[in-house]
Amino acid sequence: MDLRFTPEERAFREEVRTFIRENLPADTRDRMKLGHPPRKEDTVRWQRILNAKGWAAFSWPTEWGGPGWTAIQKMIFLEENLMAPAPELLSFNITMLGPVLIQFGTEAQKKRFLPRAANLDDWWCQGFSEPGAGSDLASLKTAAKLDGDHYVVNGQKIWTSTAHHADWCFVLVRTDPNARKRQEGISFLLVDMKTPGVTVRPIISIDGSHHLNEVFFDDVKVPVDMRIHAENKGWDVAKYLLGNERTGIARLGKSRERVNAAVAMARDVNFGGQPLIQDQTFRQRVAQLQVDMKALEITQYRVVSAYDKAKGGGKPDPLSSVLKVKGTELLQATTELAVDVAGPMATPIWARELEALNEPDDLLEAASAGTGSYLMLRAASIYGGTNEIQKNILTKAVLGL
Amino acid sequence: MDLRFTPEERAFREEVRTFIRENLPADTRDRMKLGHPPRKEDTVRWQRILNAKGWAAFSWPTEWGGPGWTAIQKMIFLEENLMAPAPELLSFNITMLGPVLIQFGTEAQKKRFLPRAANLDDWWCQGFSEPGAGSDLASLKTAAKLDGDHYVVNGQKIWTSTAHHADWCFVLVRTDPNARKRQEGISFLLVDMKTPGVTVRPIISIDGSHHLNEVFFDDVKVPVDMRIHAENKGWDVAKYLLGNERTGIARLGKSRERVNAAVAMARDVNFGGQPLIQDQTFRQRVAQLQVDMKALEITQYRVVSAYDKAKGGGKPDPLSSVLKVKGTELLQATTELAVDVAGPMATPIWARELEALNEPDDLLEAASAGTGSYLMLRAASIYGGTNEIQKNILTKAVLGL
Amino acid sequence: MDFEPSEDQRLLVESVTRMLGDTYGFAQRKTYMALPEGYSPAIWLQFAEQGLLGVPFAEEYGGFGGGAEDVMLVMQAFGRALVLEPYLSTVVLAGTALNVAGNLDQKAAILPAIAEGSLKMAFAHSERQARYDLTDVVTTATRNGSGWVLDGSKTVVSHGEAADKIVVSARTGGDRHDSDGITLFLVDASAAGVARRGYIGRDDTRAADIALANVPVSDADVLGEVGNGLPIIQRVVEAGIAATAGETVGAMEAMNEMTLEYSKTRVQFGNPIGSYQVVQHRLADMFMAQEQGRGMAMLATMSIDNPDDAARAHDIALAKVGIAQAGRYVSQSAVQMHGGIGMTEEYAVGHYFRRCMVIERLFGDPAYYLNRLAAEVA
Amino acid sequence: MDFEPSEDQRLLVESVTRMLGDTYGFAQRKTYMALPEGYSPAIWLQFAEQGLLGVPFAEEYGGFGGGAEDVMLVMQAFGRALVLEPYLSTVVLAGTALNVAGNLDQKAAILPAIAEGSLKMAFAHSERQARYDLTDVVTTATRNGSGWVLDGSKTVVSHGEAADKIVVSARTGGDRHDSDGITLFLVDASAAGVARRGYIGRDDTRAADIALANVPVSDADVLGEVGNGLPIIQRVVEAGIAATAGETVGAMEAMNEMTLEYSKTRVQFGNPIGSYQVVQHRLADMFMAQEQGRGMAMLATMSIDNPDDAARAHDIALAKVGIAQAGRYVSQSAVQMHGGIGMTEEYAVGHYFRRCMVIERLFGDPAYYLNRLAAEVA
Repeated sequence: MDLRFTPEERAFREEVRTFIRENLPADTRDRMKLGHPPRKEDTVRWQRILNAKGWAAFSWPTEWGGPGWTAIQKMIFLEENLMAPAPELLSFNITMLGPVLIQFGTEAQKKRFLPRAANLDDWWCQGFSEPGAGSDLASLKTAAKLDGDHYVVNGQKIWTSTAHHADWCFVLVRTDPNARKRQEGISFLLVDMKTPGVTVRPIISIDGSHHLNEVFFDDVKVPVDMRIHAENKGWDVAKYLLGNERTGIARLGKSRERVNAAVAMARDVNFGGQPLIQDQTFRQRVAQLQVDMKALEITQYRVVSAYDKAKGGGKPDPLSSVLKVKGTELLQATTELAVDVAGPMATPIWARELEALNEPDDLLEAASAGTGSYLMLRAASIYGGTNEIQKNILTKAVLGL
Repeated sequence: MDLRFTPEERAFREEVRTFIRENLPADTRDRMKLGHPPRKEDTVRWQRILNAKGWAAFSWPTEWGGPGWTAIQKMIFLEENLMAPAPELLSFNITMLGPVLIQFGTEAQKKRFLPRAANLDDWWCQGFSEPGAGSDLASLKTAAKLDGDHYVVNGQKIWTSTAHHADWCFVLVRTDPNARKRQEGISFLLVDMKTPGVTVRPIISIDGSHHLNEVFFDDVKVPVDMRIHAENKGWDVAKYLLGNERTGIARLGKSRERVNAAVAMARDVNFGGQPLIQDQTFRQRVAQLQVDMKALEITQYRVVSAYDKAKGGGKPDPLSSVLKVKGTELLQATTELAVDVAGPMATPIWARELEALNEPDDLLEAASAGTGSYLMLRAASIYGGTNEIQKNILTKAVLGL
Repeated sequence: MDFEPSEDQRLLVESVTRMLGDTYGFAQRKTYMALPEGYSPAIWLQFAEQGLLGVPFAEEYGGFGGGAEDVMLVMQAFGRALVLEPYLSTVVLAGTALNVAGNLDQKAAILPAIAEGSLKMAFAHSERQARYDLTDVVTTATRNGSGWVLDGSKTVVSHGEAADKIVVSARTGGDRHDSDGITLFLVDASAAGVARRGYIGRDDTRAADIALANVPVSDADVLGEVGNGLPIIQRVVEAGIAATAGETVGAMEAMNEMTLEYSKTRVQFGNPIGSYQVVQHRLADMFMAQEQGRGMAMLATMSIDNPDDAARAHDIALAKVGIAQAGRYVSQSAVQMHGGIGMTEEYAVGHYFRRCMVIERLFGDPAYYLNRLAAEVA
Repeated sequence: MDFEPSEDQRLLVESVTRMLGDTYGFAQRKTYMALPEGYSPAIWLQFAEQGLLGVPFAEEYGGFGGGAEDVMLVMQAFGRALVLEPYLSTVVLAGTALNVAGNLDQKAAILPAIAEGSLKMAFAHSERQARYDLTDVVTTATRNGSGWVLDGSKTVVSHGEAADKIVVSARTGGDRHDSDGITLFLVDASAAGVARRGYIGRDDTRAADIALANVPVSDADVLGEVGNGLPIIQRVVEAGIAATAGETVGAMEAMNEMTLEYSKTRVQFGNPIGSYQVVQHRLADMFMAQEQGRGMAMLATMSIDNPDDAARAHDIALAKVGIAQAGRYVSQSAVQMHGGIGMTEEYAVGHYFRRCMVIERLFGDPAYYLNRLAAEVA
């Protein structure tokens, strides 16, 4: 037992930090420092830079282009990337589809999709949730009928983030409506978004952004060889995907970046005649967040390194529910800090105005974008299994109740 | 709608405050200011002083010696009494047994017990909870068999506070083990604690105090005329008792008194070279408690005056669950404030030492007694229906779920 | 104390509620948002016909002669419907300024016009550098012959675009943070040198930045005493806090009703989510927050006419903190209990969430008022 | 980073756990409390036989040559059993003072005696007026020929009565709040002028107030440099924080196991309370607090040997706040989930509750360290 970072780990962090500093495009960094989400082109450009360096497929085995990092190294890499702040790797490609293909895909499927996923030549999205199937995923209804060498898919998905950017979508469909258990009639298909019958309708979120979509499938033909794993075994694939090592699920680096942004803003706003950063109460609130972020950081290293040791590929690690709950609580607490610092400047949707008037004002833009991320991250405790569901998981898996 | 106190109400508060200031025995007040619970003799002496004034039976109809106050007046009286701080009226006598006798008692029972209860000539205790019947009261097992003109009672009660002081106990017993519904086989008896077969065993609480007891009934003979209401109708009596106007259930005055005590102590303890009371974080914590106490105060006035208007005698007011939950949260938050102010002085059980050494030291004694009340009030969210149960009640009664 | 609404108040609430029921469904509201004004001038006239625009004004000025309680009840109904119209800025803020400090001519000229719906107003006090400090004013008013000239800029002025007349604060003396030397002026929105840049707020309502360059104002348009505007501003802010507290109560009621209804209909794992105890207790907590918050709105309401300045400021601070915290808790919980649908623009709950977020920082936020309360601890 | 205990550490934990399993049941513990010492001298000797009293000492002094991680693991086991013996005061506090500042003679004379169980010690630094300020020392040491004379009083000295030797801090220079001028002395408990008033603490362990009147101390018993005691005191306090953090983790584990077990057996309304979702989620929250707290104990442990003073102080402060908050949450929840039985002296959970309450305020409480962290925000 040695609870300190090894010299190698410290050196690795330095290497990552330096590479990001030297290679992250300035316009991307500047927009994100103000609290804006990355644009599609920011994400594509940065993932390709990382891929050229051999880091994009950070969690994949070396044979498929992974860097062969330890769990601690992966963690360090993700944290530094978020703190930069730099665009996150497209998780649909890297942490979802990639491992699934590697585990269940045919050679042809791997050869065709993995390299393009790593380089973001294909933008993938996830077709799981349905209007009636949120936390209760297994109740999904989208149907796929086998017809010769292809499936015919009909149904609707919802909350499909970035579907409007996506080239491909991995979709859970019901191939056996009569299966004994709901989980047993489900298959996992890869759908080209350009296929006739696929319609994407935007969902505008409460921050005014277009991130989510509804996706409709109307007699969409999907070749049989676009099915992953056996027919009616899609639930195993989904469980593997959802349970797979959830490194970075806490997105702690994002919370740290938000606190840094709030502290920076607090230097420039007034509180009773002095800069807000001088206010003892504000400082204590930041201190409490530092405590909570540090606690989560250590838990995170413990979880991923234990996971690594256990070689628990695919088996859901119940402790990752702790990371999800505490991580999202922090994402919400830290963006709430930023919006409280913004004060009255959080009220107008400045960014829109400023773009319109093309009058750059970093403080107002940071206030407005920071408010947007506060609003958007109210969803953090909802997506990927609500925090209520996460506690149910802990209750059963850890406490055995 | 007029949300201000009337001149009459303000005058009444002044009258109560003055009477308490002029008549509360100094030794009682001084001990309680340090955070000690009142001794038996403190409670008896003070209730008799109030009874002589005509205020002890504050919630009873005038025909039975009540002062005929409005709900707001009752509230003001209880708050001022707690803030003094003065011993609370013995609730078993005044808010539990009294209303029950008045509603269900025979003339003989009323004449015999009400005046003595008001004057605390009889100290009553409550025999409801049993080892297997806590929040789930209706599962009680203590049995009473009718044998001629008396019942023979066998069984055990627990958490019986002040049973070791008590002359009498009102007890729920099972008179029909074969009743269709558990609630239908229960009767309500008055038991003289001097009856042969009654044994009281102390339970020491985590603050080291002897407040609770186990009470064992071993072939205890109880005359039939000591039964309240009809046989097997005891559950109606219990429901009435528990649901009856729960004025003062929040014990807000106690919370206010604890904050005042903590603030006073904070003047005399050091925090980074200045008195703790100068610390901004401490002051903000007090301010937040003032906000929460004020919110509860108003809710309390709304609940009791609505109750008064509705003349809802006996029907449980679901909103009283809000008073219980928020009131106990505040009792715990305010005693926690006091124990945090005490700092290291909260560690030793000083009071005991100081008594032994007879070296009076108000600061240490306040720290020690304040710690005792912090520990004791961990029970506030447990007794009288845990806060979890209170929320269940709200869920059903208010939300209709 | 008497918490029961009077007969008149019951009728007032009934009529407002009926009108909003007919005219202000969530879908109808969307169409008002889409209008160039960002609200419905037609609805504004209906408010006038119903007498709502004169609630706090004396009958001699065409008002309803109502008290703070009446305003609270109206704002509560508006909070439930997420009303977009400039009621707060016109009737509550500017109205209070005139009630408190207006001379007979000013009242006679303005209050009846407000009450009949022909005059909309805004209250332009906040400046960017001030954040929440009421004394932090750098806009200047300099003597010019028999009148004044205003220079400076005001920010996030609620309905600044819609206003025909604007109450503007400016320094006639003293330095940036001084309590003395602030004066209020009645400025025509159309006056030379007034430039307004409007924008939409997170709460769907319009606000504006207002630039004042050499704006001429006559002596007759000085509101209250020269150099002694701060006490008026405080009364206006307190009235605004009480009114928005009532509005928050209405918003909480609406969110809690929506969430309760959703919990009965949304099925997951074979049961309505309202059958799960954790959801039930969350709803119970939301209900408790609503009721505690309602008490705080009552506290603000019963305080604003308290002649004791210190006691009034103390109670208003308590109320502002309590209602803001209640609103934040209820709106965050309402979104969480709704799940994904609560995060969407098409669904109402997110709009209530954002309105509460905006109200929380109108006239100062909880940290600001807790700080003020902490200073009094002794 | 490697979170896996080594083979040696696994064996250490196993043996401690086995011994405590045999000797330290809750009922057995009561009998130790009842002894005149307030703990069991026999158990103390078993600790010695097992080598526990020498864990952090070099082998040349009869020690185990262990590191901070080993102490953490032992304290965790002690926390589970609510060990009453003067381990913290002797091995961790006094032991660290000697490890950090003792000269060869002092180490040779004292450490082996501690390790073999023949010498118990206490660390007497805190004075009543200081509350949590380490520099607030008014006890004086005045030069007297070749030695020193101590005057003053120390408060709440853990196991002050049991100690054979006491590490005492006193001013050889400077004023009340000065960092410089504090010196540590090794004082025989039997020395003339040492008066101890012992008492029981809320956590069932003994502590004492110690009065020093004209206590003579020789130069040979000066621990570390004259006037430069504060850095030593800080190291001692940091070691104490790390050790009690480990102890808190053990206490949380025990409380969570008890509560989980109770939730499976306690039946209300026909079902075990553990079948109710609200109880389940509370247990999940308690588990999360325990794991987050464990991380904080690890942070303190990995920090105490960090040569970077500022970084070490920062991490220790983070850890102290985090572990204290976790311990408070878990112990308050454990009592709540147990209901009435949890409030009684006969049941173990209340004793864990009180031990956590006491640990929380040893070496400074969360408010104290949050204040320190807040000062660094920039």
